[in-house]
Amino acid sequence: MKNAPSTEELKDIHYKMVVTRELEEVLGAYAKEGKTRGPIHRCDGQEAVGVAACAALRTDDYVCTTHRGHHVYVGKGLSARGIIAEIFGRETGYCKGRGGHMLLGDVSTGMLGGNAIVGAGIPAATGMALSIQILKQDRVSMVVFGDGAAQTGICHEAMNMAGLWKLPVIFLLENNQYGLTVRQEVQSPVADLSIRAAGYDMPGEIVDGNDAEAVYRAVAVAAERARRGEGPSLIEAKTYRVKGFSTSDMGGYQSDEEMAPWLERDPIKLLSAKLTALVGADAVLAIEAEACAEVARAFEAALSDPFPTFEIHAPSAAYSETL
Amino acid sequence: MKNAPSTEELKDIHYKMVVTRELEEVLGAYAKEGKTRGPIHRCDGQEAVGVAACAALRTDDYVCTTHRGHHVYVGKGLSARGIIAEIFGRETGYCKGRGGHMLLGDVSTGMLGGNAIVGAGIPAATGMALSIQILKQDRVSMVVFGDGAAQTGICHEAMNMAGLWKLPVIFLLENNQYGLTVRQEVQSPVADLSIRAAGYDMPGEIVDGNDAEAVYRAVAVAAERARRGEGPSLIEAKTYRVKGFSTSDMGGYQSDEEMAPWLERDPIKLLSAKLTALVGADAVLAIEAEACAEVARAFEAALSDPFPTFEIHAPSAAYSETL
Amino acid sequence: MTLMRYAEALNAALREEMQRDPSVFLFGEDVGRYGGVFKVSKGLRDEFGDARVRDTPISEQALTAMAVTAAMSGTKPVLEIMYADFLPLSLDALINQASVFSYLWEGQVDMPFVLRTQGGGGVGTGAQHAKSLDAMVCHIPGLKVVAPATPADAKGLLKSAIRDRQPVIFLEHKLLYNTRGEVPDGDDVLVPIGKAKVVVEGKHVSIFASSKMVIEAENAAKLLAEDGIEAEVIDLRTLRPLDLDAIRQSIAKTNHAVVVNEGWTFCGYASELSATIMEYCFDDLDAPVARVAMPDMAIPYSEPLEMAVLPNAVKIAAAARKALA
Amino acid sequence: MTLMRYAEALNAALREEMQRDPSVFLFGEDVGRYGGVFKVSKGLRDEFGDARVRDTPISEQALTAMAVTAAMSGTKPVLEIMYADFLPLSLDALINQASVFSYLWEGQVDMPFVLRTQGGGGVGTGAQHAKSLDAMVCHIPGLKVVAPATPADAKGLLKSAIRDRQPVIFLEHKLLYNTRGEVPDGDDVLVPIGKAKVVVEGKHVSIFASSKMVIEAENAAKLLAEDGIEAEVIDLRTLRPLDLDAIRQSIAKTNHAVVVNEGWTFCGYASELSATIMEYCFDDLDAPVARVAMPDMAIPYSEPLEMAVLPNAVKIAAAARKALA
Ligand SMILES: Cc1ncc(C[n+]2csc(CCOP(=O)(O)OP(=O)(O)O)c2C)c(N)n1
Ligand SMILES: Cc1ncc(C[n+]2csc(CCOP(=O)(O)OP(=O)(O)O)c2C)c(N)n1
Ligand SMILES: [Mg+2]
Ligand SMILES: [Mg+2]
Repeated sequence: MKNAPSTEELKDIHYKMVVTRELEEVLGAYAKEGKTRGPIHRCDGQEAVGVAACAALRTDDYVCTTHRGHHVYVGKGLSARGIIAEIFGRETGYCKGRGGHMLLGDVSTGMLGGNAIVGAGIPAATGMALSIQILKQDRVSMVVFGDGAAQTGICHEAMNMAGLWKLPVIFLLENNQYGLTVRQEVQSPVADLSIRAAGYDMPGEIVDGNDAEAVYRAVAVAAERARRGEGPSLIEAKTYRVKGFSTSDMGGYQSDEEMAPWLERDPIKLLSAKLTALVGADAVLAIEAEACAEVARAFEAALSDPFPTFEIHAPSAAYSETL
Repeated sequence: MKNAPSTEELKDIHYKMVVTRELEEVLGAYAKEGKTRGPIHRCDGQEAVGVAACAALRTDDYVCTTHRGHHVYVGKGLSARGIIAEIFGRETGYCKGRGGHMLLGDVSTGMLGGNAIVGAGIPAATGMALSIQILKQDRVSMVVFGDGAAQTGICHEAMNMAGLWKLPVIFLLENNQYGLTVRQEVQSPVADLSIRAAGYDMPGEIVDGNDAEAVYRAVAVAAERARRGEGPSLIEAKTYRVKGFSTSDMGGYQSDEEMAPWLERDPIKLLSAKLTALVGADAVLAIEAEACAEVARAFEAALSDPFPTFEIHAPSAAYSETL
Repeated sequence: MTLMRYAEALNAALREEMQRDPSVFLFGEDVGRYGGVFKVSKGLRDEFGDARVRDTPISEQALTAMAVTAAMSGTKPVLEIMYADFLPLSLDALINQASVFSYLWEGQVDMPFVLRTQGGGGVGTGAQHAKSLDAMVCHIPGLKVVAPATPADAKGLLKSAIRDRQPVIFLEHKLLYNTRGEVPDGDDVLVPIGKAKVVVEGKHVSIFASSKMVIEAENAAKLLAEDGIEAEVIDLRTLRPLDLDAIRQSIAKTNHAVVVNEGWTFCGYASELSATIMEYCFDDLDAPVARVAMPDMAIPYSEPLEMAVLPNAVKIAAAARKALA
Repeated sequence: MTLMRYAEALNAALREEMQRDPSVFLFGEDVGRYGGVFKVSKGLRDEFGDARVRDTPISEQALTAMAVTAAMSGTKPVLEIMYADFLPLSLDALINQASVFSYLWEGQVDMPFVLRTQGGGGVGTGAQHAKSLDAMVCHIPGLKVVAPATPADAKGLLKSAIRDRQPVIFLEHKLLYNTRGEVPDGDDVLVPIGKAKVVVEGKHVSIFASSKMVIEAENAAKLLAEDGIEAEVIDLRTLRPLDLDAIRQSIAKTNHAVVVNEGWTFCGYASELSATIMEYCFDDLDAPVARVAMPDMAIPYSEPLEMAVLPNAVKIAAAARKALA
């Protein structure tokens, strides 16, 4: 099938999805023990969206994501070590501990970056696409954003400009059915947010967000379109948030019945089955074991990394004398 | 035809359209002589939109408009005298000279009000509709806004909430084909902005904005729908801005060829012909003469009204001692 | 008197005012079903229904604009903006709508809305979820701004704010929600907007603070007391309009001032306090007013970095000592 | 030297920088075909094409956010926001994006963008089109803010701003566009950001101003001269980072200060100046710093009302006399 991932790519996607899952499981355990700081937003059950989407792009393509971006970070090629170090506020983190879990960025992999202002990634990616167009580069930019973010004003403004100027940007709407604690239908009167694409003269498509292959294909098609100068695309990946909003969420509003079918369709399970058919169970188990081992090593290293030391930030100074 | 204006209503609409036109012609003459202050935004050729839309509403319905709102002010029942006095900064103006041409408001007629922040009327009317719904009143609110305003983020946010909560609000998009100096297609990739209504689960309709009867009918239908609790509507009235952006516009970008067919379809000419068929030429001329006479009296009175005297605004005070 | 948490006091104020006046309604992200992420509106949707306690989409800009006009058309909206960091999204509605129309249409309409939000750092929420942007809202004519430090003031000021005919920006602090204090009983116990309160009496130096910084100021006073310095701590409670009388009285006695605010220093609220005090009390001052505020930089996430930037009791005490030196 | 209008000087700066560096591009409402409503970008679309001189929809919020990330990905955007009154729409991108990322991702990315806008009153544009919101942008760490008063500074500072690696907010004034002045020739004549300039020397009182208020201050100096008062007028030129040295030197000589800003008083830029001057020059001051700024209220439309609220030479002179009394 055109634009389908190769077996090697699928193996890489699987590896990264397991890294993401394992990273979050261990983080979750640390959080339970009170050993993390601030809220942590897990993307369990949504790994296929971030990892497979990034797999369909090149390293020098730009990607922006949300407060819930571990799968995107890992997908874009950031190391577990650097991510974990950042989350534990260490000097070796991607932002030297300045950013934390929600605000990771890494220019070398085009990951620019996490964003905890809901919706902010949308004009961010659009602005990068504008740069790409002006500099006539062979690049695309992509933003992964939530169903909640789709209701922000900047979403509308940015998509309108992207459609108007045919900017090389991919709008990947990760519809996990929840804003913070309320369901998507409490935030919008339309169930399929991708129908709005028509209002911006761009294609709007729905994909199964738990099917890594489907996500990869849709993003690959959109990226080709963008590189051809034909403009933006909106892809709505339907998925589900299985772990609540964040570590500070007291829960109680997601029912077991609602959750069950999604747990059944866990994206890692799905891809594992597919890959087992292609390369055999042993190979898949080996991938998963190596992924978990990398995460274990990363935690060990990151947790013994040093904390940064404080300095006034000179470029922000308000007086010339402190410059 | 259901929801069509009666002959009496058409006469009133015609009267008010002529008042608006005459008011702007005289204002234009004063502006040329340098006797006005700040920019004046004329709605010549668009009178049918504001006047006929307001005619389909009740006095206690709320209306918000833009920087280009003379037709809406007159349509909602504001007096030429009060409007002119405000524009000339007099104490007898609707805002005691504090507001000026762009910021007129009059609670007694539900006119709340002009707004010179592009797009601001959209959430404004939506907020009033929210009040109406909470207070369970038999009222609707309407906003007249431009094609330029349709690209603002608040337009999206407000329409989404209106659709979601089925608020009694009418979104009347006055598509005069220009933002400030650039055509609508330079601001949006879609020609018919009303297609976006689907993304908010509300009906979207295109009407001939130069046909007062068509505008009236569309607004009357939307108002009935809103009163029945069925929610908002988006009406796109296609029209054309014949006088340039404002008195500060140096022009040169609207071609005669582009303009000609619209001048041909001048809404006052169109309604005049229709009314002549209904009530005869003499009656129509009499309406027009009385409208012009009202405007002449209004200018005379307003221009001899006193200027306000300055006082510090106590409720804005920053220190308790000045309260 | 009842011992309550700050969040409970706010909840009680909302409940009482909603019972008292059917035109009061709440809206904001997650305020309904979940009761607010800080649980301030807990139980209110069950009691008052979902028309009056409304979960909203993530649309701060339009929500604020809607609060303005809902207030002009017969209701009394109480809007929750989840983090003060999102206030920039509200500013157009505050500056270009609320402020403008309350002057232009004065006499025609009242504008009784309350915008509640919470700011402040200390728990690793990062640069986009820990700011105090007091100065931004305090710059706007026509608005009142309050920032209570105790459960009693939280309740009494929120009730006053809801009853006020002008827009009131109500600034809470994420680290205050769980603090406890005695709150006077009674549905009509209000705390007036515009009145500061002396929380520690002293004669050597006046420390002006609000919100969580009042606690830091009180702790600073204890540190100073160890050196025999008697600091007077004034809880401003209202940031705008500022209680000039209270400021003058204290400075007349102490001749020294420290002003504290958790927002950035440059063009910050502490700068306004400093300028005002020096302008109005110049002859009474023996030393320049000392500002204790956030250094001018984004708030870092990592614990040692975040703790280094936040104003605290030790920094306040040091500033007081320097002023007295 | 060439005699130019302020708008022409800006136009020349844009043209030269666009010629010099192909990564510089302009965008904003009506900047292309029409050349900008104040004609600052006149002729540039013809010269550089519509990819680099781009008319935009009315979408200030996203435009500003896009300027931030375009700047992080290889271009140097110059965004025009038509009126400073619309800056609130840009603030989220400035506070929560530009400011945050320039700290967090320091060393990874530069952020060379310029946001040009114009503010100020005096010609009946009303409460939503006449404001000066200097304080709002000056509060934000990581940004530089300039506000030139003359054609020469307009050109030299805009060129510096475009070449700067940090975001620069460039504040123009609608009443300055038609003012004329000599502008040095040469493509590489820059005016450094962060340096104030003494425009009138004097020894009795220092008047600090920027943008159009410099003209008012110069006129105030003339009024004061009639009474034998020699005022020193300092054009700050850069509002952030503030040139503390220049301020200190002048105060050391005059011992009196008046600070002028066309924005609102409370939490305004004049308050910051006042606080800073009193904090750093307390011992040199013989009187409190006097603030001359907009009263705290929406700007009225009617001519006698608008003229009453605007700071001007007469008010500045009166403040100086009072400071010296
Ligand atoms: C502008 C803004 N408003 C509110 C919030 C608080 N908030 C953080 S995440 C969130 C829900 C986001 O929902 P969605 O976009 O669907 O992302 P998800 O959490 O489901 O991944 C909210 C309301 C915020 N961070 N930014
Ligand atoms: C937020 C904002 N941005 C820009 C402007 C400047 N401006 C005033 S009117 C206008 C064009 C508006 O176009 P449209 O909405 O179609 O209304 P029209 O003038 O055609 O009636 C612009 C850009 C403004 N007033 N407010
Ligand atoms: Mg979601
Ligand atoms: Mg238009």
